[in-house]
Amino acid sequence: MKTGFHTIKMFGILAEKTGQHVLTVPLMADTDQLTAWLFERYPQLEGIKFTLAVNKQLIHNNTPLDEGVEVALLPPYSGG
Amino acid sequence: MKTGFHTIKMFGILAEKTGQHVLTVPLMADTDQLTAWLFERYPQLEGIKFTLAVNKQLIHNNTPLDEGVEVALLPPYSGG
Amino acid sequence: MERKPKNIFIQGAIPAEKITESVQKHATQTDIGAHAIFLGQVRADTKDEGVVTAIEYTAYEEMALEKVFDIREAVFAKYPVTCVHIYHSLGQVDAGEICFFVFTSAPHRREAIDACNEIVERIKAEVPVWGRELLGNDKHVWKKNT
Amino acid sequence: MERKPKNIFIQGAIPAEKITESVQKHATQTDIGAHAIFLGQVRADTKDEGVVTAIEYTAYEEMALEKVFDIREAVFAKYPVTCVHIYHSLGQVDAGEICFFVFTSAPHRREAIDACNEIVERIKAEVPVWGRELLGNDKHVWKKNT
Repeated sequence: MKTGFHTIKMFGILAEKTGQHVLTVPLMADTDQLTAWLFERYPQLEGIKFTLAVNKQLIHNNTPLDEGVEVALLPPYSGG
Repeated sequence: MKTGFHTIKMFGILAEKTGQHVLTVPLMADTDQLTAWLFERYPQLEGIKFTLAVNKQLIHNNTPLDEGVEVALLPPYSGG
Repeated sequence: MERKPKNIFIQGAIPAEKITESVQKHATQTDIGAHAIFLGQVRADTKDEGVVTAIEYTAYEEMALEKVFDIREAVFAKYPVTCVHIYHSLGQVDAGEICFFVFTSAPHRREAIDACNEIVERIKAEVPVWGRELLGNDKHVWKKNT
Repeated sequence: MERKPKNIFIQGAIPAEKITESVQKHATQTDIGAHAIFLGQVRADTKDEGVVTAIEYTAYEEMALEKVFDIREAVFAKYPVTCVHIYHSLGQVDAGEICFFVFTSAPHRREAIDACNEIVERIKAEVPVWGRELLGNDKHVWKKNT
């Protein structure tokens, strides 16, 4: 069984809705488990579009989470 | 029979080859007659590409020349 | 080429003087025949809740700089450009001020222009930056790119 | 709109300061979201007879200004642009200096960029201006546009 924590960065409207820029969450097996956990704690995230990045790489499918990886929740970009 | 003169402006390599920026030439019936006259006086124009403008409009076919029109000989543009 | 991503972020508006300075720095590179420049300026758009007075930019900086580095490398591989310079604001930029500056130089115009366009499009689509449009009445909306 | 063509010609090199000044003048127009800028810089090309040290520009000025006026009108009719500014050098411009400056502003980037490109292409193709490339040894060649 895994121990430890993940650090999750939140940006843009996600940081605003949760009131958090950085979350410390219990160690999760994979990104699906992480997002389920987030939606449970922060129902206000429901309906907001975002993508996950693991170690600054965008992921599009469920991805295992090792301890120490950097997970970020990214709403649609609006730079420029 | 026509009397008077035309004023012909020359630019770029044409002005250089003829040593003239402005030529005064006898009145000509049309642009074909004018170019024939020019090639006779300035054989150094032979082989140099140019277009004629009459009153600042490019012409692509033989065009009658009235007294007072402004004729210009324009080598290929190289602005920018 | 150095692997370390260059910083592109500037706190607040990009000073307009930076544009002339950037051009002047390239006067000694006499193989350059063309510069293409794109500037993004904050628009005072009218929203349902008010008029935009400023945009407040935030970014996932480390990822953004890595992404811009990849875009730069791809552009240098694809186009025979001499120089590429990219700047983006963070924090507050008022309406009428410059928030985004892309500058490309090349021997010929086609490469400079195409490279500049591609950088602008890719940065808007691929770099994690967010704009919060302030409406001057404590309200805001999140900017959406089109 | 005034029918009288605006002068686009500047004697000698276009000062790089003009670029920043042009941008600053548009800071009050808060419907603008994008500026596109093209700059032509004189290249020190190597020719058979020597290296280009400068270009000396001449023009059929009256016709050139009429032609640029037509191009401006066509661009305003085709693209929803806010502003268009065009400058071209006459006389001598040294290698590394700016000889051509096109500046377009629009609410959105696509229009500003497309309008700028179209103006650059049309001016090179349709405006009677000639460049004589000086080779620094009393020799010269006539510039050819590609």
